[in-house]
Formats: sequence, C-alpha cells, structure tokens
Amino acid sequence: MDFRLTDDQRALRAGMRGLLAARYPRERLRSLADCPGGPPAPDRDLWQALGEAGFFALRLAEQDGGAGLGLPEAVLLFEEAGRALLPGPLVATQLAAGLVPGAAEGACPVTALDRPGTAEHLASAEAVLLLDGRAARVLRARPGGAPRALRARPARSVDPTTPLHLVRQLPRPPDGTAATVPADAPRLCREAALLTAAQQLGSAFRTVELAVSHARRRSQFGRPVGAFQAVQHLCAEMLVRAELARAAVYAASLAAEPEGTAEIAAAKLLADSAAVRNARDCLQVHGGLGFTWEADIHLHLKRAWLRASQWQSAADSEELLANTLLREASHLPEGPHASDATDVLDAENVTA
Amino acid sequence: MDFRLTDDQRALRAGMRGLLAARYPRERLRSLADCPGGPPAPDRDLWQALGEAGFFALRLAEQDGGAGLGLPEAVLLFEEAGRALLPGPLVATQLAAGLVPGAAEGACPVTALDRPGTAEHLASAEAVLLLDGRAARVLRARPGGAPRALRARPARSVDPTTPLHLVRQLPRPPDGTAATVPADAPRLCREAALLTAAQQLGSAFRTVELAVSHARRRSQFGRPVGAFQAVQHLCAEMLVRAELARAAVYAASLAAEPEGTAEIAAAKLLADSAAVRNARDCLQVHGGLGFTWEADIHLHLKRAWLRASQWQSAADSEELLANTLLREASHLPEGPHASDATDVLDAENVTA
Amino acid sequence: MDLTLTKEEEDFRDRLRAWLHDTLPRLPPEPPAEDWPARRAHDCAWQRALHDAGYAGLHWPAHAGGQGATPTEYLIFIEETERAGAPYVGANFVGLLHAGPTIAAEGTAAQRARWLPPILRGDEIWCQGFSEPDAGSDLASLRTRAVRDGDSYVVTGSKIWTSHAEVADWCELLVRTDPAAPRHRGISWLALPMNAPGVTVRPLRTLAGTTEFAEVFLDEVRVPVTHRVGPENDGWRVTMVTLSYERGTAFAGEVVACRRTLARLARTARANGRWDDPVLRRRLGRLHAEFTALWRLVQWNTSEAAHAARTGGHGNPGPGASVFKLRYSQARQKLYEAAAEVLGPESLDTRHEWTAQRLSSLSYTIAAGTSQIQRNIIAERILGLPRGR
Amino acid sequence: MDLTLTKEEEDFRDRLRAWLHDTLPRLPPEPPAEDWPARRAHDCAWQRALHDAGYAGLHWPAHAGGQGATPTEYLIFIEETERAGAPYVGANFVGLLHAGPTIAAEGTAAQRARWLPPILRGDEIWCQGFSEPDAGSDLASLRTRAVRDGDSYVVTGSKIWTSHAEVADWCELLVRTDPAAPRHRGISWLALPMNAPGVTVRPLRTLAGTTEFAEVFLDEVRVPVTHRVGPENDGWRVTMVTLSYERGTAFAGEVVACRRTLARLARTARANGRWDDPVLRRRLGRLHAEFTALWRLVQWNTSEAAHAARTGGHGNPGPGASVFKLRYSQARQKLYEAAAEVLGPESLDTRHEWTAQRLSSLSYTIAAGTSQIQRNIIAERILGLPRGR
Repeated sequence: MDFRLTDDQRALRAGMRGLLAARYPRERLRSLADCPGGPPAPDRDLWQALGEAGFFALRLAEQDGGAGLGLPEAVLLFEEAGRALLPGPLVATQLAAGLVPGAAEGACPVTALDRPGTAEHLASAEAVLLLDGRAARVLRARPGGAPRALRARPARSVDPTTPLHLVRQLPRPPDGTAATVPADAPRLCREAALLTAAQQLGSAFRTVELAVSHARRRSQFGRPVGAFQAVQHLCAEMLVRAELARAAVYAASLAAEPEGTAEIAAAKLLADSAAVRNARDCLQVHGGLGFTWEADIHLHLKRAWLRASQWQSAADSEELLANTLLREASHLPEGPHASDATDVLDAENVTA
Repeated sequence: MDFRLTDDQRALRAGMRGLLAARYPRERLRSLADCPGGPPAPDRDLWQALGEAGFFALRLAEQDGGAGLGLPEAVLLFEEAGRALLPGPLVATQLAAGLVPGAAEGACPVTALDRPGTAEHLASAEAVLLLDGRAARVLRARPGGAPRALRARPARSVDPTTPLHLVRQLPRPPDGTAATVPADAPRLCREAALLTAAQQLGSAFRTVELAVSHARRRSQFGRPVGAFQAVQHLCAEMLVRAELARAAVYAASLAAEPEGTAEIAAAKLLADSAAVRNARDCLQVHGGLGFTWEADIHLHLKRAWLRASQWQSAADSEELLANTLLREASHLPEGPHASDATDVLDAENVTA
Repeated sequence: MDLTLTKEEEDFRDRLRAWLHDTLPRLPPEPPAEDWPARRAHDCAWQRALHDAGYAGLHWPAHAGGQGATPTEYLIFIEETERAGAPYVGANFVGLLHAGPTIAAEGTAAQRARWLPPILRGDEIWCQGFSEPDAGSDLASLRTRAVRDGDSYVVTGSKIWTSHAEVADWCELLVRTDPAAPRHRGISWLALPMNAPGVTVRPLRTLAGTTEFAEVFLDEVRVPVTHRVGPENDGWRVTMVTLSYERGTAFAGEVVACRRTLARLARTARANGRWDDPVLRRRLGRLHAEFTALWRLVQWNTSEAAHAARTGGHGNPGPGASVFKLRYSQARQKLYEAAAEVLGPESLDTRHEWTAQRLSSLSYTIAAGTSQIQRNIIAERILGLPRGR
Repeated sequence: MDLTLTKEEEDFRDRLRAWLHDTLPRLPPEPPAEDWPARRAHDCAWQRALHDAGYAGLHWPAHAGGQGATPTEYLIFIEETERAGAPYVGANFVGLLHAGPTIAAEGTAAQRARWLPPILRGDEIWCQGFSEPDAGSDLASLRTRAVRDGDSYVVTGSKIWTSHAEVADWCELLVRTDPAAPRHRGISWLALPMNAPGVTVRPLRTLAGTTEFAEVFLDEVRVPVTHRVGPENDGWRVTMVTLSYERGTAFAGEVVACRRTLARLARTARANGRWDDPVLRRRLGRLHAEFTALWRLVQWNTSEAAHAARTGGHGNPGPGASVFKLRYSQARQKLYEAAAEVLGPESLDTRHEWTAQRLSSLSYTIAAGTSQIQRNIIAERILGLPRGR
C-alpha cells in the first residue's frame, strides 16, 4: 500500500499543468467569460492540442492509439482541468474516445446526457453520448443547433464559460437517430461522475489558494485579514474539505467493482460540497472584491454548481450510499454490540 | 402594536425569577443531579409553593381560582423555569389545571403523553393526561409505579433531574382505565409545545450567559478567551439563535387560531435548535471544564434533548410548516412574478 | 406584548391600502433592469406620487418635511406597499434612508431647505460615497482626501459600491480632511454634486453580470465648504447617527418579499413534483419558521424603536440590528439555495428570476458589514466580551 | 497510488488474522466499565498476549524492544484487531503510544532498559500528567513546579484529565523547572512513580456520569533527577516529538469502529421502521461518504508516514494530522447524533451503548486540542497565514 502519487503520476500532472499554463492562461479564461454573445464553443485548437497530448485517449489501450493508463491518471488530469476551469465537454469526450471517431484525437468534441436536464456544449459538439440505459448510444449532431430528438432549447447559462441547453427528453431506444455503441452505459456514468468529481477537486483546491493568497495580501484594521481568526478558520475548513475530497476521489479511482460504485458516490458527494462551499467561503474571504465579475471566484462557484448537478446529484449519491450501508450491515456479525437490534419497547419488559 | 413586555408582565417574570432564586437555588439543582438512586420525584414543597404562587392556575379564570392570564404570561413563567432547569411535569400540570383536581393548587403533579415514547415523572405523578385523540383523557396513577395500561418500563434517564419511562402504548378509547375530560386535546398539545418551547428559550439564554461569563473570566494564551474571535463568534451566534427563538415564541403566544398552529410549530423548531445548539456551543466555549459533571452545561443540554423530543418533533413541525406554506401560496395572486409557475421545459419552446 | 394594531394604526393601514389599490393599476410598467435613466424616471414618479398623497418621508420628523409617523406606521407602510406589489424605493434609497435623515439631523436650516424638499418630491437623487477599494469592511480607513482651498474643498480619491451613481444628482461623500488625526477622526461629510468637473463614474460589473454598482473617481473635484454637513472632522459621528438605518427597517420589506417567494417555491415544487421529496419539503418548512421569526424580530425591533422615539430616544435600531442582519442575510441565501433545488436544471438558467436573485443574494453576508463584522459587534457591544484582537 | 497490499503486507495480515481467530475466543469477558483494577488486569493480560505473540510495540523501533513494523503494517494491525473485536489498548494507551515512544526517542540506555520492557510486557501502566486546570488548551502555561533539591525534584501542583491514574504505576509528568524562562522553555519531563508520597488521585466525573479521568494532586512529591527524560528545561520539545501520535493513527481504530457502528445504525433503522424516512436515510448515506473518506485519509497519512520512515524522517504525522482530527471529531459527533435519531425515545436511555457514546463524543472537539486550536494550526502551519492574534 502506498497511496502517494508515483513519480510517473507526478510527471503526468506537471505536464498537464504546464500545458494549461501555456495554452490556457488566465487571460484566455477571462476573455471567454467576457464574450458578449454568451459562452463560446470550445476552442478547436486547444481541443486539438489536448488530443495531441493524449488527454482524450489516455485510457485507450496502446494498440488503439491510447496511453493505456487508468482512472487514477485520468483523475489527476481532470483535477488540473478543474483547477484551471478549462471549459468544454471534456468528460464526455474522454468517455467517447474509442466509441466516436475523432473523439480520441481531439478532432471531435462529444457531449453526453444520462437523463433529461441540462446538456453542455450541445450546439458545438459533433455527437451526443446517450447513457440513459444499459447500452450506450450515440446521437449525431445537427450543424449549429441541438439534435431535434432531444427537444432542447438554449438556456442563458449561469456559467459564463459553458453554454447550456435544457433538454426535455432523450429518444427512446430503438430509435433511428441514435446508434448503439459497444459500451456499458452505467459504467460510463460512474466514470463520468468520478471525472467530474476530480474537476470539482481541482477547483476546490484552487479556491483555497485564492483565499489564502488574498488573506495574506489584503490588509484591514491595520493587519492582513489572514491574521483574523475568523478568516483563518474559514480557510482551514476549506483546506479540510478539499483534503477529504481528495482522499475520496483518489481512492475511488483505484477501487474495483462493486466497491467502486459506493466510493465514486462518496467522491462525487464530497467533491461537490468541497467545490461549492470552498468557492462560497473564498468569496466571503474576499469580501466585496469577491462579488465582482473581475474576480475568478464566481467562475469557480458557477462551474461548481453546474458540475454538482451533472451525473450524480447529492440525493442520488446519498441514497446509493445508504443502501450500500445496509448491504454491508447484513454481513456483520451480531457480535458484542448486539444491543442495536433489540427493541427496548418490546412486550417482555413492560410496566416496572 | 407594541411587542415589548408590559410592566405587569415584567413584574410577573421578576416574581418568578425571585421565587426560583429563593426556593430553587443552584445548590438544589446540583443536589438533584447528584442523587445516587437516579432522578428524584419533584419536591412536593416546592410544587406546593409554585401552586400557591399561582403558577399552575395562571390561565384559569378568576372565578375558577385562577389568575385569568393567558399564554403570553405563561410563556414568560416557563421561560424562567427553563432558565433555572426547574424539574417536574410543569407543562402537563398547568394543562391539567381545572381538569384534574388538585393540579391547579400544586397538590397533584400530572404528567402527559400524546403518543407512545417517553413519559417524564410517570412514577410520581398522580395522573396522566392522555392527548392522543380529539378528546383529552385522564388516567389515574398506580402508587409507586406506572399505570399498567401504558405498558411502560423505567429508563435510565439521560437527564439526571428527570425520571423517564419508555411507554409502549396508550390505552385505546373507550377504555375503562382512562376517563374523558372536557378539553380539546389538539389545542392542549399545541399549548404544551409552546410552553416546552418557552422552557427551551430560557435554557438557551442561560447558556449564552454561562458562555459569556466564562469567556470573560477564563484566560488562555495570556488573555481572556472571550477576546479570541473564534469564541466571540460562537457566542454571537448563540445570542442570535436565542433572540430569534424569543421573537418566535412570544409571537406564537399571541397568535390566534389558525395562524397559531404554524407559529407554534416555528417556535418549537427554533427554540429546540437554540437550546440544543447553544448548550453545545457553551460546552465548546468552556473546553474541558464544560465536559465535567460539575458544570451545569450538560444539565441544560440533556434537558434540551429531552424537550426537543417532547410534543412536536422537528420533523412534525417542518412538515406542518411546509403544508401551511402551500396553503398560503394558494391565496397568492400570480402577480408580477408569475414565472414561478412556468415550466421552461414545456413543449412549446423546444429545439433552438 | 401586543401585536394587534391600534385603532389609529388600523385607520392608517386602511387609508394606505385604499390609496394603493387606487394608484398602483395606473402606474406604468417597470422599465428594464439595466436602463438606468428609465429606472430613475420610474422611481421618481413613484416618489412624486407618494409625496402628493402625503406619504413622502413618512418616518422623517416634521421639521424636515416628513410626516412624523411612528415606527409602527412606517412598518405598516413597508409591509403594505410590499404586499401590494408597489415599486421599491429604488433610486430614492440613499436620499430617503440615509443622506436625507443625516441632513435632517445634522444640517443647518439652509441645508435642510436646499436638499430635503427635492428628495421628498422625487426631484433629486442621491448616491452614497462611503466605501473605498482599499477600505472594505474597515470603512474608517478611507483615504479620499479633501484639502481646503478658500471656500472649497478639493477632493481626490475613489469610491466603490455606489448604487445609482450614473443617474444621481448628489453624492453623500465621506472624505479625510485631517490626515494626521486618528482613524475615526479627521473625516468630514460632504454633499458632492455629481456633475462637478473631475467626477468620473465607471459601472462595476458584479458576479451577477449586472451593473447595479459603480466606481466613482474624484480628480481634484471642488466642493463648496457650505456643502459640508456637521463640523469639519466630525463626519464619522455625523454618518453613524443614521447609518444603522441601513441595518434596521431597510430589510423589513425584503422579509415580506422573501416570505412571498417562499410560498411560491412551495407552489412551484408542488407543480413540478419536487414537493414529494421530504428532504426538500422539510427544508422549506424550516425556512418558513425562519422567515416567520425574522418578521417577528422586525416587529420586536420596531416596538423598541417606537418606545425609544416616544421616550425621546433616537428611534435608532442600534447594535440589536446586527442580530437581525446577520441572521437575515444567511436566511436569504438559504432561501435561494432552496429555490435552486426546487427549480432543478432550470436553476442554471439566469433568465429565471430566482437564479438572478440567488446570485445577488451572495452579497448579503458581505455588504453593509460582513457577517464577521456583525458577529464582532454582537460579541463586543451586546455581550460585552473583551475587544477582539 | 496503490491501495493494494504487498505480498509481505498480506502475509503479515494473514498471520495476524489467524492468531486473532485463535486467541480471541479464549479471552475472558470484558470487565465492568467502572471496575478499574479489573480493567487494568484485563488490558495487561491482552498486552501480555500480544507480547508473547510478537506483536508488542509493533511500531516501536527495534532498539527499544519493538518490532520495527512499517506504518502500513501498524495500520493493518489496528484495522484487523478492531475488525476482529479484540480488546482496545485501554490502560496501556499512554505507555505504548506516548510515554514509551518518548523514552525510546529521548531516554538514556538505562532509562530505556528500566521502563520500556515492562510497558511491552503489560507489567506497568503509565498515565499522562500534562493538562492542568488553569492551562486548558494553553498547555505551555502549565504551573506545576519542580524545585531541585539534591538528587531530587520536589514537585507541587495539580494535573487534570488523567486517564487510568487510579491504576497507573507511572505518570509522564510535565513540570516547570525554570519559572523565569519563556512559556515554552523551562519545562521538564519527569517519570513520576504514582505511589510516591504526596500523590493524591481524585476521580473526575464527566458529563457522561463516568469517571474515566482523574485529577492528580502533587504535594511536595520527590522525584529522583534520574527520572528526568531529556535535558532539564527541554521538556516541551521532548514531549512534542511524539505528541502528534495522539492525533495520527491513534484514531484509526476508531474510524474502523465508527464505520461498523454506522452499518449497525442502518440495520437498526431498517428494523424499527425509521429507514423509511428519506431525511434520515440520506443523512446516513452522507455519513457513509464521510467515514469512507476519513478512512482513506488515514491511509493517505499512513503512506506519507511510511515514506518519511523509509527516507529517514520521523514517521511523524505532523500538522496534517490536524486536518484528520478536526474532521473526524465532527464526524464522530454527527454519527452519534444520527444514532439518537435512529433510536428515537430510546436515545434518552443511557443504558443504550449509543447514548453513552453520544455523551462521550462531546469531548472529541475539545480533547487533545480543541477544534479551534486545530484550525489555528492548519491556518498557520499548513496554509502559512500570518500568526493570528
């Protein structure tokens, strides 16, 4: 057992951070956020650069043109993407690598849906992965709009860097518009939840950094605000949330089925909380400055809201985890703690 | 409109505080808590003194030997009782005044039940008020034990000053053991919830005082702990909880039916939270000293747990309040905010 | 303890209701959110209507041109106008709720005569120049300088979080007139004409994407000394006399609105099926308790203010307003979190009013004193804990 | 990133499992909670059994008589003994987890030879005399004085929160040997024989009604100078070298136990019908996530410690342990709050194990550094924020 990152994993992560620093610096993020016509489509050049770096093909076997790596490595890369607030249907496109031609190379952005609700980048994606059944299906895009079968309409997206559609329904199989592809849809949904959690994790750590650096620099009442216990304790709780989420996300990337299902639910639940609540606390630490458009904090918060609504909601995860608990309990011996099964109000012990 | 206490109400409250200071000083509380055989029965002398002071008959009409006062005055007295952690089935006995002979005079302690669960002071009460239906019923006590019809067994009470039984069932009417009395049981249940909330309120303010006085006196790291922002902020939130609960409890005591039902639910919910959470925070402010038996904090916490479980649980109150909300909404005009009723996913607006 | 209205209060309410019932249907529709000149015109027309009906400056003293209403009547006014869906105070906020009362309390007769009637008639709009980019919660550390030059001050610096700056005629401005004095001393209160040379307004975009605030840059702006209200270097006290209004009844109307929103959330949840989720339902139930109690707290604070006014006090909500402000700001954020839960996917669409409100609610635990500052105030001024360090 | 066990680790686990399977059924039943002599005897017998099987001082270095196991093996030991329902470390806690490691790290050869073998064999019990009534979280402000008199120190003062004081042979004692030195200087570490004249033990009743702690009063107790471990006035450093153990793996076994309790809560809720309440069910689901992640955090910290040990570091969990301690103490309290919800009325009966645990869980955010102190440590030592004031 050695939970720490291997040297290869560290190098992979550093490479991703370097790529993003070069190809997606903060100015790019800000210019996307300021697009007058609303959130733009993903940048095809950047998309292709990611493809060339092996981001999408990461988990394909080497003979299929991939890097033959696994979920742990994917999680590290998506954590970096979340940290940098890289936009685009990254999760769906990695899932689609090997299923949709061009996805693995970064030539074909793919979005995905597991149920009616919101779909990101629907107008610019070239295909939609439908994961609402046992089998995965692929719906080809309609140039410049959403596929008719989805009965979608564009939203004015709360996240300024992610265009959204509200989707009313998914076509029922069998359906001429969507073709079945050889993949296990529930497994892809779980992987999507995990990779989404990894992005939340990156965002959660980034807002810790933003809060701490502001608290060190900003002075109020004659001293850095980071010297006030109230601010210190906000920052401390932010770090704790992020660290707990990290342990959960990394562990979930290593877990085998069926433990993986519960571990991924735990990871999504904790990473969603960490991303949303850390962005909120980061805003509070920044005071009025955090409420401005110019600060990046709202971009983290809004993306965190969006991701929390994708794949597994908190209610889904909590119910799944509760049921896992019950299954685990059935394997437990009654043991020395048998008292938990007794009913103290039972008929034998009445009237004293 | 003048929400403030009248001079008469202030005098009434001061009188009760004076009575308790004289007849139930802290040493009495502590000696009860240290009773080796578990929580004792209520002190009959004290009970009688309360009766003579008009505590139980407070709301009976003057021609029936009462003071002809109302719920607002009762709430003020129960707040004082909660502040001093006065034990005994105070709420039930006031409800029983005029229904059970001797209750109004303090000659006859009465306990009450609205459903199976816990009953306080069951072995020492002379009667049990049953409030599980539309009509109220009275069950006479069995000397030295619990009435057989309740199928009760004694618990080792978590509250060292309140003996508890676990009651398995209430006798079904018509039942030879319990006699119907002329009272509206649902109304008595609401009043019991309100008076219980008033006790929680008194306890919640008392733990604010305990925390603040400790934080002023106790030094750590070369200064009073109350100068640390973390401690200041705990105390501030405690006060806010108590003040909000006070506004809710006092208002509920004034509300007419049917608003009263929702107002009482709100009062119970907020007062339960304030009492439990303030006791918890008070303990935290005290550090290790708060964890000792000698400190009074645990007595407040344990009584608060007990009272929170009595009459209306949080789930009961929340569901009731949610339904009230829905009824209120049905009276609202669609008005300028009509958008809340639209479904943006509706069929007219699809596919853009 | 009495929450029923007196005969006089009921009469006041009935007259107001009748007038609102009569007047509101004749008002033009609300202009678009980002059209500031249209909003100014709309808000001023409403103020003029109030003025003509005898409701302008309801809570102002009579010597300032107000109606001298009791705090209870003022609360009835807030509740009834909100319930009837009347326009908000809007662009008249600073004039009616802070600059005006400050001038009424601290201004000379000439200053009152010059500035108060146009506020009451809806002829002139005021904005507030207190906050500065480098000051934040530490308002007393403001750095905008005013140097005396003959009959004028020459003012240089910048202000931030100024609402309605684009359409305001006047700005109540805090400036440092004695840089050598301790932080809370050496500050003066000036009435700045917004059309003076050297004043530049730049809209400030908030995270909600809207521009309800602005930055105001002041480059050697000349302000006549006669525009100073109160003694030189005494501006901190002058301001604080009335600043707590912002934390008192100012939110009362919002509580009424929040309670209505909460009922609409329930109705929407019932319509879209989310009502069947007990977790959400109980959350709405708890919010109902919260806002019920907050409204009772408003009534409590109003009763205290009415008593103080009767016995010659200020009617100033005082530090107790911090208790309300702290809890209300949290409750408002929870309300719109619950709204997002009710809306589901639609909560990610900013066209929904509740999504816009969710974003703007994020400022509530920061603006007008962060929650951290409110807790300090409660701990030190109400609970008497030692000064935190 | 690898959570699978190596071949060596699996072999270690399998041997341990087999031994536990063989040994545990032959153990006598646990004595009553308040019978301290019986508990001492029980705990010592278990320690002797571990010793004879080669598991005593598993994580101690070989030169101290330990097994030199890796942090991972030690974690496997904790997990497996807990899962198998083996006795807790109990009365041997201080000897094995703090006093012993301190003597191993800082003691002379003679001191190691005198004190370590009886700890490992379960022959001698240690208790801890660090906290004082007036010190609390501010441990460095301790006031118990030790005055040098010939070959002895004469010690006067009092200690609080001492577990097992009634049955301990030795107490690791922090005393002030130089009252003039700054707070963290002038402290020394002494091994106090509990049977020395002038030592009085008074049980301390906690809010749970139990007496698992005691106060220790010291009235001119003579302690030989040879009982001092480490240099005079250097006791703060001597203590801190190993104190963080208390915040690291010490809770690992409890996390395993909490996870089992949580599953039992689910089973009980299913049996008594409360499982049908989605609010409670989802709360249990969230706690499942919480404890799953806490266990992963234990594994993460263990991996870091194992790495440090391999590369010559201390294997000291360091300030990162504060992250775990802060969250775990909250989670444990939430667990027993949920238990009360599952139990309903029965939660008010202290005979139920979970009710007793609920009460004792209240100390978790206070003992071994309050949550407030943990947040300070995280803010200042991990995040590098300026020193709070």
